[in-house]
Parts: sequence; structure tokens; C-alpha cells
Amino acid sequence: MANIFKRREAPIILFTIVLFCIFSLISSNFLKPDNLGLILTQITTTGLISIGMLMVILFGGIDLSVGSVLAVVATVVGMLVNAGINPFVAALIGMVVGAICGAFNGLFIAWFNIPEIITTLATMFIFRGIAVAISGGEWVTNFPDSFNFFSQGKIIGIPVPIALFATGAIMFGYILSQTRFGRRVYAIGGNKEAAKLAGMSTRKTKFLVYISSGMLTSVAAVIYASQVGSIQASTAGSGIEFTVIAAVLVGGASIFGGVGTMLGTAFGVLLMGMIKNGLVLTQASVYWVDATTGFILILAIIINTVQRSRNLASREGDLV
Amino acid sequence: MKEEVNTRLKRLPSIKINTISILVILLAGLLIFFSTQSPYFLTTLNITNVLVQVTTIGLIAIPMTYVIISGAMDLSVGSILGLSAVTLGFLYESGTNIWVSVVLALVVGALAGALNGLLIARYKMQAIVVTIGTLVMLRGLVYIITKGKPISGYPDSFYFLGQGKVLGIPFSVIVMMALFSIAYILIKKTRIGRYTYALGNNEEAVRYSGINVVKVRFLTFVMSGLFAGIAAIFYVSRYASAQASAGDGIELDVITAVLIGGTHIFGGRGSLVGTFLGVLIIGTLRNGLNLMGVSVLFQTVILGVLILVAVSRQNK
Amino acid sequence: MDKPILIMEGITKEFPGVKALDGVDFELYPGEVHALMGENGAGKSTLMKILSGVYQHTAGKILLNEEEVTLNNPTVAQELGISIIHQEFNLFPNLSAAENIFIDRKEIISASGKINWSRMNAEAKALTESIGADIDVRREVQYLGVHSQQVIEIAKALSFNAKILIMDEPSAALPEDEVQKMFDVVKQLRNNGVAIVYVSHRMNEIFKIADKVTVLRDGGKVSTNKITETTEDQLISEMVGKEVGDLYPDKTKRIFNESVLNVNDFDITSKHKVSFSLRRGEILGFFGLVGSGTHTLAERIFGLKKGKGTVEINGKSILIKNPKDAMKQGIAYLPPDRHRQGLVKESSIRENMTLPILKRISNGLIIDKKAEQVINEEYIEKLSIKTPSQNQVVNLLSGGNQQKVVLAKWLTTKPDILIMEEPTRGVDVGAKAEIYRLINELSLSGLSIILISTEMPELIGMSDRILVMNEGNIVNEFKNGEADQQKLLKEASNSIDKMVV
Amino acid sequence: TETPSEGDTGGDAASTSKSFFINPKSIGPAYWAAAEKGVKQAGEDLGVEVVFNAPSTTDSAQQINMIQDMLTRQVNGVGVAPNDPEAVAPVFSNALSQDVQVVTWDSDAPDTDRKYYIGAATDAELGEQFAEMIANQIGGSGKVAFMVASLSAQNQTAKVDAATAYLEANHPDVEVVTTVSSDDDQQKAYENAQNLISTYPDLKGLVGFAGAEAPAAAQAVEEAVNAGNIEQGKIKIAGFAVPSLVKEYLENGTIEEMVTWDPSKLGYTTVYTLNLLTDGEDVEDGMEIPNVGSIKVNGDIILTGTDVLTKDNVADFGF
Ligand SMILES: Nc1ncnc2c1ncn2[C@@H]1O[C@H](COP(=O)(O)OP(=O)(O)OP(=O)(O)O)[C@@H](O)[C@H]1O
Ligand SMILES: Nc1ncnc2c1ncn2[C@@H]1O[C@H](COP(=O)(O)OP(=O)(O)OP(=O)(O)O)[C@@H](O)[C@H]1O
Ligand SMILES: [Mg+2]
Ligand SMILES: [Mg+2]
Repeated sequence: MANIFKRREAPIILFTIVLFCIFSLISSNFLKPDNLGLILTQITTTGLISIGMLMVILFGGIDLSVGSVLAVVATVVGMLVNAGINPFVAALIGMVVGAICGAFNGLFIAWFNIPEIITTLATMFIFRGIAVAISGGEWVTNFPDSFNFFSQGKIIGIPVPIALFATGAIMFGYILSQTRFGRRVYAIGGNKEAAKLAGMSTRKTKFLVYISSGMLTSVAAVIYASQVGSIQASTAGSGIEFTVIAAVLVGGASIFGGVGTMLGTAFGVLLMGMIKNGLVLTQASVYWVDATTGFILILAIIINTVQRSRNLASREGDLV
Repeated sequence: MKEEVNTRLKRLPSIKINTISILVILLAGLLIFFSTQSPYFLTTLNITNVLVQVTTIGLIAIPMTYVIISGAMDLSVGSILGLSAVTLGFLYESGTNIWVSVVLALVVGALAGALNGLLIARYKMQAIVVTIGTLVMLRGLVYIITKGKPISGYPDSFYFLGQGKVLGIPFSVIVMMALFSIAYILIKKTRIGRYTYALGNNEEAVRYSGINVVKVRFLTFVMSGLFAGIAAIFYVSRYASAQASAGDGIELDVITAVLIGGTHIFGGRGSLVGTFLGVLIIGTLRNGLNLMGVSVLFQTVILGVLILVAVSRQNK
Repeated sequence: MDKPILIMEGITKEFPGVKALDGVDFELYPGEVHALMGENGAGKSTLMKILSGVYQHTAGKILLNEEEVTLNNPTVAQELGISIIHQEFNLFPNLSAAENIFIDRKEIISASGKINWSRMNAEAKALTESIGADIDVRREVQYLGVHSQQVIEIAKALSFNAKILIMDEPSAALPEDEVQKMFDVVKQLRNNGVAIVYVSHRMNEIFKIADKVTVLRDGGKVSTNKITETTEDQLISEMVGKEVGDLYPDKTKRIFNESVLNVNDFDITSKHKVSFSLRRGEILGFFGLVGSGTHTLAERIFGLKKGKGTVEINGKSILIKNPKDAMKQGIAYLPPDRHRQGLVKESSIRENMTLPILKRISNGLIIDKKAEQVINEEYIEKLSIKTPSQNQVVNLLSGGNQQKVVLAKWLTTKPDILIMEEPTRGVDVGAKAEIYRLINELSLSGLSIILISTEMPELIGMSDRILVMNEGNIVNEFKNGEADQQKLLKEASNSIDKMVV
Repeated sequence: TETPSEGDTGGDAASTSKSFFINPKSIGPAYWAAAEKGVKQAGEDLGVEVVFNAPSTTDSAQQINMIQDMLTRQVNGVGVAPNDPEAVAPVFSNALSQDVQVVTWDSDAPDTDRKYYIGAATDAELGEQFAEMIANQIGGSGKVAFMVASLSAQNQTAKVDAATAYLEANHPDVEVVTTVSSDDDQQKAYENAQNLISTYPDLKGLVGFAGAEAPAAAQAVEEAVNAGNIEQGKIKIAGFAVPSLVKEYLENGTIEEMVTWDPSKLGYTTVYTLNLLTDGEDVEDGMEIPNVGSIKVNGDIILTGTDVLTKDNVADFGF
């Protein structure tokens, strides 16, 4: 039991629970099953993207281009289904497009050694331009009903978006914590030079991570398109990178790489979604929403930091 | 435990020359290209325009260069700009003397920076995370103050700051140049500069040299807040209005300029000359493409490609 | 036993602008411990990095079991049975000790592709215990102390069951008692037919463990000898290329009167308090194993660690809250790890040397470049730092010269009291002798020195008095000439032994 | 589709014919893309060069920089949809001093030197129209929520203020529970609608004040109905809509009626007006503009009129 509190995720989990209780006390509607389902549905897009972002951040990198990748994929998929292509085929094509975007990032980052933040800052601009060019500046909308499956359908009783996010989180949680590939991600993020000396190919691993990230973002894009029902390439997903990065970091990951878990990230995402939902539900004044959100974020960061210093304090050789 | 690759460092001197010269060549290339494209480009009027337009980004890029060289990051500058701007408007509207309002707006900017500094320097929190938090929170505060309504109507004397000229040169440009020069001297010739570079290279070694690293880092963030406040004053004066969305998203422009200027994203290396050139390049590019009537959508793609081309050369 | 397992022939390695190795021949036989010695920058690590696939040589060839091999990356070398403990730590701070030992290894992956954690942890535990260390292998390495980290490096190298084991200064971060345990393991491996290359600057170790010794100088091979057929003096002169006199100064007949620093019931942690006094011009040695509190004491006096309690300096009671307070009292502190704590490695010598005194050499705001250059010239000469210019980036200097820069940095503050911790860690004999000479000169000119070291010959040779710390207490004091290695070790470790039992 | 890029006609065009700079609030959103069509059409019809450009975000400072740049290029007229109506005043007077004609469109800046404002209706009229429409649909009493694209855009706040005042005066039993903003982000608009439905179990109406709000609201309502959380028809939707975006919701009954106008008509009228002004002519009340129809001129305000969108006429709109 004592071990739970030592875990890196402990503060964020506790914090989420406390906030959950506060919202429940303020608003009776918050605890309703419908609303809890709503929160889960609403976090699926950021959730899926944050899985990829977690891996990127574990490397010590950052991906600013996710919002633009989302726009490209959502536009492509939307146009394909409107052209009469089967939604599932369209979604698969979308994943290929996402993977290509990821590969493009990966190429510049892993092979040309351009720092992540610079590459993805550039591709954020470039992909957005491509998305708008593809759409011709028009709304992509009026999707066939069959496309609603990705937002309103159910798999064994679970709404599709939630099922997809849960599958992604569990799968990548497993990969990250239990497989050689996953541990390579941590190792490279922890000490790149040592990883090279241990004979790991940092390039290949990075490249794969960016491709995975692109594909996860494209799954999010399909859900996004289906949920929102209309896509405006110039704005779809813009700014989502901040929410996602905040979720991953609030979830205990370190921007310097090597530190962070899927569980923590999932709670980070949940926390962000809960704040957004809860602040509307508690009927806080609209002008106070952003300020409160920022304040809660900072609180979460402070709590994470306290945990970290507690861990460091128990470092071996206190007396050296 | 994170040892950097040794071989890269050997080339430090040549990198320095390359960065600046590449930027100069790039800027010259842009100037030549645009002047062939538009007869209005190389006019005094237009050049003045470009300089005035970059003052906001330029002013904020000065401390941002320090912050990034010292190994940190400040994403909250846009929100601080917004906060200072509406503070100025709010105070003046509620009867405070305009110059007192200006000073108080600067104080608010510096205080916001101090909040970042406190959390990051004193309590060792990750700069990116903290400043994402303050970015959201301070912007929220702006909306609480203004309830979304722009605040306008300032005395004429105040408009001199953002719209007036001295000897034909816009006053805001003179101030930006002066602050760039001062900052250049500070970083090249004073302790603060040495500490800033050293902090970005090896914070631990600086601490073991008996230097108060908390104070130095704190100072860079206060500076960042203060300069966002200065930018806010010129912003309000130039646009005659303090709007709640003022400065929204400006951090990306500023960081882009600093990175194009050759400052290393992980700290330890960079220069104000580079930043200044980076700011000019972005401003020139925007202006030239506008004159050519190129849609912003393609402008951003061009900017993206430029970042890849210009910055990748330097960070190899 | 007759055939060499490894032959390196005419190995040359050029870095841009540096010829690090020039036609080096090297042979290694199964079942031998072959020591590799040489000054800092002689090329030892480079040769070993070539052997382990980290670098590729520019000329020459490598034969393993009489077959020519191409070692173009670390994995290839590992698969051929070559394993290395690098001089610099190569650990993943964010991963557990066990994961560090078995990182990226097929052996611990089960058929399903999942990592077999229980097997990995058990094997890691067994390996670390075989070196006599007691480590929680599930703990993240960043929360472990330096010596545990060294143990992990050794365990990692051992885990390969290699035929050739390269140990590049493995003892640098280990206290004497653990070095002893490591030697037991090395001997056992040798008896099992493993060929071991052992790189070290510690003469006593070489004579204790090595069968053969090869000396490198300036990237070339000087000699290979059986250990029984050479002497310490011969090795030193081969390494340096000239005769080196006595390493340690004459310590007899030194008298001290006034005490400069009085420490009375000063807390190094809230639980531990110490008392001692340091006199003007004295070199006061501190010996203690890891965990004894010597490092904490140093950081506490210098104000890097927080705590309560005052010290008396020149009879005045002083509260030191931060390094600035300490520096105001004329205290300077040479930290043990020059890479992490000592140097801003991407900056020049000039910028490093004046870092603590920038305020003093500034005219108002602006740094007085002239004054800075003069100070640099003075100390580069005084400490004979080998560098083309004071603008040289520190990172490109050899270890010994880097250490001298850190020392110079503190001397520029013109201290009254200098706390030195591991002043010669990883420094070659030549540079060591110079640093000892400097320390002695400084003490003669009235500087009072606290010398904290885990290298006993150094402490015994240099100190006027030695205090032994154990478990946060000062347990004994040895006057000049009273101490020897056995006594020190016994005092430093006996209560620990008792507690373990 | 035609690219918005204008290419390199800059130099000679200025000497041979007139050129106008038409400046929406931002580039990208489909509302402005629709407006661009009208602008381009007018350019062709009238034989003038038009540049249609704006920053990629609704940023007032960048918008003013761009206007300044185009003044350097010596265009003959500018039509601006200002992001901040106060902040454009200096640049407008600057333009006038260079004999450049200035009008605003879509969003007004009444306290500046602009010659005309071209809109579908005034913000006050629109706000009142929205208010009347929702009050009507919910039977004159009950809780409604407002959905806006921005909390700081003047054309949004003006409509909200007018709607609120109108409801207070004419339908005191209608309670406006809150105003939420999407920041022009469709997903946020959609989540806002979901959260509103969840927060106010007795909510009866949602009013969308910008293009992205109504479809998002309809999508959320439809989902809630399908999931059995609310009854069909319990929550009404009113406000502004782009016909093609709400077509399916009108057809399946989630939305009954909406207010709409064609942004391309605004764009066309803007160019048309600038062309008249630079020729030294002026607009007149009731004037027929090709492709637009007759306009109403009231002082310095030109109105092209609005339409009420129902399931019967939604197919007739070409945007
Ligand atoms: N203390 C330092 N540590 C590491 N790098 C430094 C330090 N000081 C300067 N530099 C490096 O020097 C470069 C020079 O910066 P700057 O642009 O100010 O020089 P400059 O203007 O080209 O020089 P000068 O005025 O002498 O021509 C930077 O890119 C930075 O990497
Ligand atoms: N990556 C590199 N790039 C350039 N020069 C290098 C590099 N690595 C080593 N050198 C140079 O090669 C020479 C040999 O260095 P090496 O590290 O092999 O010495 P060493 O004998 O191991 O010294 P020490 O006792 O300090 O460990 C030195 O002059 C060093 O500066
Ligand atoms: Mg070495
Ligand atoms: Mg070395």
C-alpha cells in the first residue's frame, strides 16, 4: 500500500480524485452516469494523441504538429467518405496518411538530426497548409450516416471512441512497460549516449515512434471528424498540441525525457477533460473558466514537483 | 549523466560564423527577391513599416533569447502581453493617470514573470509546463478584467509611443533597437551574460561556483515578463486599443524568430545578433509575401520550409 | 594459453585535428589481467573504444582468435564476446539497476516478446552480490549513490559472460573495500580463462592485480612488461617520458599554531554533528567510505546543503547559509566530480576560471576583459595548464588539465581555506605530481586545506593530520606518520561491519 | 478549387487598373472562403484586381500590419472585416490620407473614418432576430444558452448584448443561463453543447451566434436524443447557420429554422461599393447589384438582407 504513494503517478491520481469529489459536491449533475460517459467520450481525441505525445516526450522531444496532422487526416477521410468510399477503408487510408506525416517528421528528426521542436514547428505550418489546400478552403461536411459509427457506434456495449482510446492506451501501455521496444524508448530518453553504446539504433526507434504517433493521431482524427460532423481544415485541431502536451506533463512525464508512464498520462488526459466538463457543469462564469483551468494546471504541476523532491530526498547515500 | 557528444563541440567557432553569415545571406536574398517582385518593397515607407511591425516580436524575443540560452522556455509571453495591455486600459479607464497606468502595467508584466520565475527557479519546476499553465491562467485573467470588451480611447500624448517618430524614425523602433543593443552588451560583456550561457551549459557547475542560480534564472523570467509588458505598452499605443486577445499565440512567432536566429533549443548557445536577424527575416518574409498578395496559408507553409532549411543547417 | 585471444596491429586513430593513436600493437592472452597505463590523453580509452566497437580505427587491424574482425558497432563487439566498462558512466538514470544491467538484451525477453522481470531482477541481484554489493536492483539508478552506479557498470559488463573484459578505470568511484571485492571477482574471472584489460592510474592496484602492463604515451606504445619485471618508478618514467621525483612532499617538521576554522558540534545532517579544528597552513585529511559523511560535511561547510549550526572562522562565529557566505569568509570548495560540478564544459578556460570572481573583475557592470586575461595568464602559468590558448573550450582538454582549471578557478578567489574533494580523481601520475606539488606550495604559503579523499596513499602522503569519518562521526585522528592503509580502513569500516552483523 | 494566391500581378496592375484589398477576419474558415468567391466574382465582373488576404488567426495586430502592407502597395480601396473595431482607426485615417477608399464589411468599426459598413443586417438587428426566433420556438419561456465563437470579438458581443436586452424586454420568462465560447474550434463548440445539455437538464434552447456553433449544437442534441438522454424536440436551436452545414439537421428535424445570409454577397457588394466610390460615384438605397439583389442603404450602412432557413428552402442555397 505504501508503495502506491511512492509511484510517480500517485499525486496526479490523488489530485484527480480530489477534484472529482469537489466537482461532485458542487454540481449534482457531474456524477450522473451520462455525464461521466460524456467526459470519457470527450477525452478520446486528446487521449489518443497523447499516447503518441507521451512516447515523443519520453525521448526528450516534443511534437507541435499533431493538430495539423489531425487536420490533414480528418480532411482526407472526410472527403473520401463523401466520395462514397466505405468509412472503414477511408479510416485505414487515413491511418496511412497519418503514418506518412509521422514518417516525414521522423525523417527530419532521426535522419537529418533536426531538433524535434524545430521540425515539428515547421511541419505544423506545412501540414496545415496542405490540409487547407486539399480541402480547397471549403467545409468538409454532410457525412453519410454510416460514418457515425466512429462516434456513436458501440463495440460490446462500449462506445467506439472510448473503446479505441482504451485499446490504444492499454496496447501502448503494455508496449512501453513490457517490451524491448518500449524500454528502448525509455533508455534513449534517459541517456542517448549510453543507448548508443549499448548498441541501440536510436534512429530506428525514433522513426517508429513518430510513425506510431502519426497513426494514433489519425485514429483521433477519424473520431474527431465523425464526432464534430464538419471539418474546417484551417482550424480543425489547431492548438490541440498544448492540451495534449499539458496532459502528458501533468501526468508526471518530464520534458527532459525518460520519465513518464501511460497510466499517468491517462490520468493527465482525464484530469484535463474533467476540468473542462466540470467548469461548465459547476456553472462557473465563462470569464473565469480559463483562469481556473490554468490555476488547476499549476496546482497539478506543483503537486507533481513535491512528489519528485520527496523521491530525491530519499536518494541513496543521503550521507555521503 | 547526460553527456553531450564531444565531437560537436569542437566545431563551435565555425558554427558561430556560419549561423550569422547564413542569416545575413538569407536576409539579403529575401530583400533582393522581394525588390524584384514589388516596386514598393524597397521604399523607406515600407522598410519603416516592417520595422514597426516587428517591434512586438522583437521586444519579446530579447529576453526570450536569454531564457532559451539559459536552458529554459517561456510560453506565457503572449498572455503576459495581453494582461499588461488590459491592465493599462483598465487602469486608465478607471481614472488613473496614463503614465501611472503605464508603469503599473509594466509592474504587472514583471510580476507575472516573477510568478513564472518563482515556480521555475525557486521550486525547480519544468519551465514548459509552468508556462503552459500561466499561459492559460493569465489569459483567463485578461478575460475576467475585460469581460471581452476592447478598451480604447487614450490621450494623444500616449499615442506618441507607438505611432510617433523621432527624426523620421518610429519611436518604437528606436526603443527596440536600443533595448537590443543594451541586451547585446549585457550578454556579451557582463556577468549576467556569462551566467546565462553557463546556466544553459551546466547549471550544477554554476551552482558549485557559488553563484545564486535561482536568482539568475528568476531574473531572466522577470525580464521576460517585463519586456512582454513593454511590448504591451507599444501595442496598445500603436493599435489604440487593449483587446483581450492581444498577443494570443505570439509565443510561437517569438520562439520561431529566436530559433531561426541560431539559438540552441536546449540552451547554452545562441546570440542576440542572430535573434535580431531572425526577427527581421520573419518580418521581411511576411511583408514581402503580403506585398505579392500571397495568401497567408501559403505564407505559413513557406515559413515552415524556411525553418527547416535555415535552422537545420545550424543544428546539425 | 599460448595463443593470444586478441591481436591489435598498428592501430591508428585520427580525430579531426588529433592523432589519438599512432600504430599501437597490443596482444591479450586468455586468463591474464593486462594493465594499460599512461598519462591523461595517452590514448587508453580510445584504444579500448576501438576494441569495443565504439570507434573505428583509421589504420591497422584487429584479430580475434587469429581471425580478422570488423568491429563497427558495440553490438558486434558484444556478440564476439568483448565487453567493456566505460570510463564515464553510461547509465540510464530513469531505469532500474536491473534494467541497466540487462538493457536491450534478448536473454530477458520471453517467447511472447514480454520482458521477464522476475528473471531479470533475480539475475541482476545475483550478479551484484557476486561483487559483494548489496543493491536494491529494482530502484531507479538516479536514486542510487555513485558507488552503486559503479557496481552496476561492473555487473553489466560481467553479465555478458565475455571472453574479453575491458575495465576502463573501474575503481575511480569505488571506496577501497569495494575495490578489494571487485578484485576478488576479477581474479575469479581470470582463473576461468577470461582475458581482462585493466586501465587505471592507481599504481598500487596495478601491482596488486595485473599480470602484465602496457604503457602508452602520446598515442604510441612504449612498452609491455610482466608485472614482476618492472617497478613503479620504471612505469612512471615510461609514462611521463622522464624521471619523476618523489610524488609526495616532505611532511616532517611542520608546526601549526593558530586555528583558522573551528567546527564545534556542527551538524552535517540533523542527526549527525562533528567537531574539529583546522590550523593555518595545515593540510587536514579526511578519510571515509561512501556514506561516512565526508562529502556532506564539505557541502555543508560551503553552504551548498542546508542545515543549522555555525562554524568559527578566525575566532568569529559564522552562519553559512549559501556558497556566497562561505566565499565571503574565504572558503573555496573543489568538488569531487569535475564533469558535473566543476566545469562548464562548452565554455572556454577563460570563462571557467573567472566564473566565481566575475563580480570582482567587473568595472561596474562590464567585465574587465584585460584583468580577466591577466588572471588567466597568471594561473595557466602557475599551474602549467597545457593549452594552446585561454580561449580553448574546456571540453577539449585532457582530464588532468581540466582538473587544474577547476583548481585554478578556486585559487582565483584567493581563499584562506580550501576544501578539496578527490582532487586527483582520474588524473595521471604526471599531473598528479604537479597537483600535489601545488597543494603543498599553497599550504606553505599559508592556505589551510581540507583534503577529502578515498585514495589512501594520497591522504597519507599529503596530510598533516587525518581524521577518519564513519557513519557521520569523526571516529579517530591520526597525526603525521601514524597512519597506514590498514589502520585507516579499519577505523573507517569497523562499526559498519558491526552493524551489518 | 481556385487557390487564394494572387501571384505577381502587383506591379503593372496598379498602373493599368484599379486594385482593391479585401480583408476578412482571418483566412481559412469556410465562411470566409465562401465570401472570397463573391469577391473574386466581383473582381472579374468589374475588371478590377482584388487581393483577398488576412492573417491565419483572428489577430487584430497582424491584420493591421497586413492592411498597412497593402497601403504601401498603393491599392485604391480596402474592405476590412475588423477583428478589433477600435484598433483599425489609425490605419484607416492613414489610408484616407493617401486617398484610399475604406469600407468595413461583415463586422463594423463605426467610430472610424470608414465610408460604409456592408453587412447582412446590423448586429443589433441580428441579435434581436435570433432572440425572437428562439423565444418563439420554445414558447416564450424557459432556459436557453448562448454559443459564441469568441468572447472578445465585437460582432459577437454586440449580437449577444442585443439578444439579451431584447429577451429581457420582450420575453422576460426566457432565462439566458450562460454564454459559452468555442474560440472558433468546432470540437470545442461540440463539447460545449454536450456539456450544456448535461449541465442544464431543463434546458430548452441553444442559440448559435457564429457558423460553427449551430451544426455543433445540432450534432450534440441529435446524439443525446439517440442515446435516449433527452426527448426529440426538447431542445430547440436558433441563430446563424451556413445552409450546407445544417442541411441534414433541418431535414431530420433537429433544427426547425435558422437565420442565414450569403457571405459571398457581402464580398461582392464590398468590391462593388469600393468600385463605385473610386469612380467618384455612390451607392443608393434600393439599388440593384448583380448577383446580389437590391440593397438597403441607411446612412453609412449598407445591408444586403438575411434569409430564414427552413427544411423547405435549404436546398436552394448554393453555399
Ligand atoms: N559563455 C559562453 N558559452 C558558450 N558559448 C558562448 C558563450 N559566449 C558566447 N558563446 C557563443 O558565441 C556565439 C557568439 O554570440 P554573438 O552573436 O554574441 O557573437 P558575435 O556577435 O558574432 O561576436 P563578435 O561581436 O565578437 O563578432 C554564440 O553563438 C554562442 O554560442
Ligand atoms: N571524440 C573525440 N574527438 C576528438 N578527440 C578525441 C576524442 N576522444 C578522444 N580524443 C582525444 O584523443 C586523445 C586520447 O584520449 P583518451 O580518452 O583515449 O585518453 P586516455 O588515455 O583515456 O586519458 P585519461 O587517462 O584521461 O582517460 C586525447 O588527446 C583526446 O583529447
Ligand atoms: Mg580514458
Ligand atoms: Mg579522460
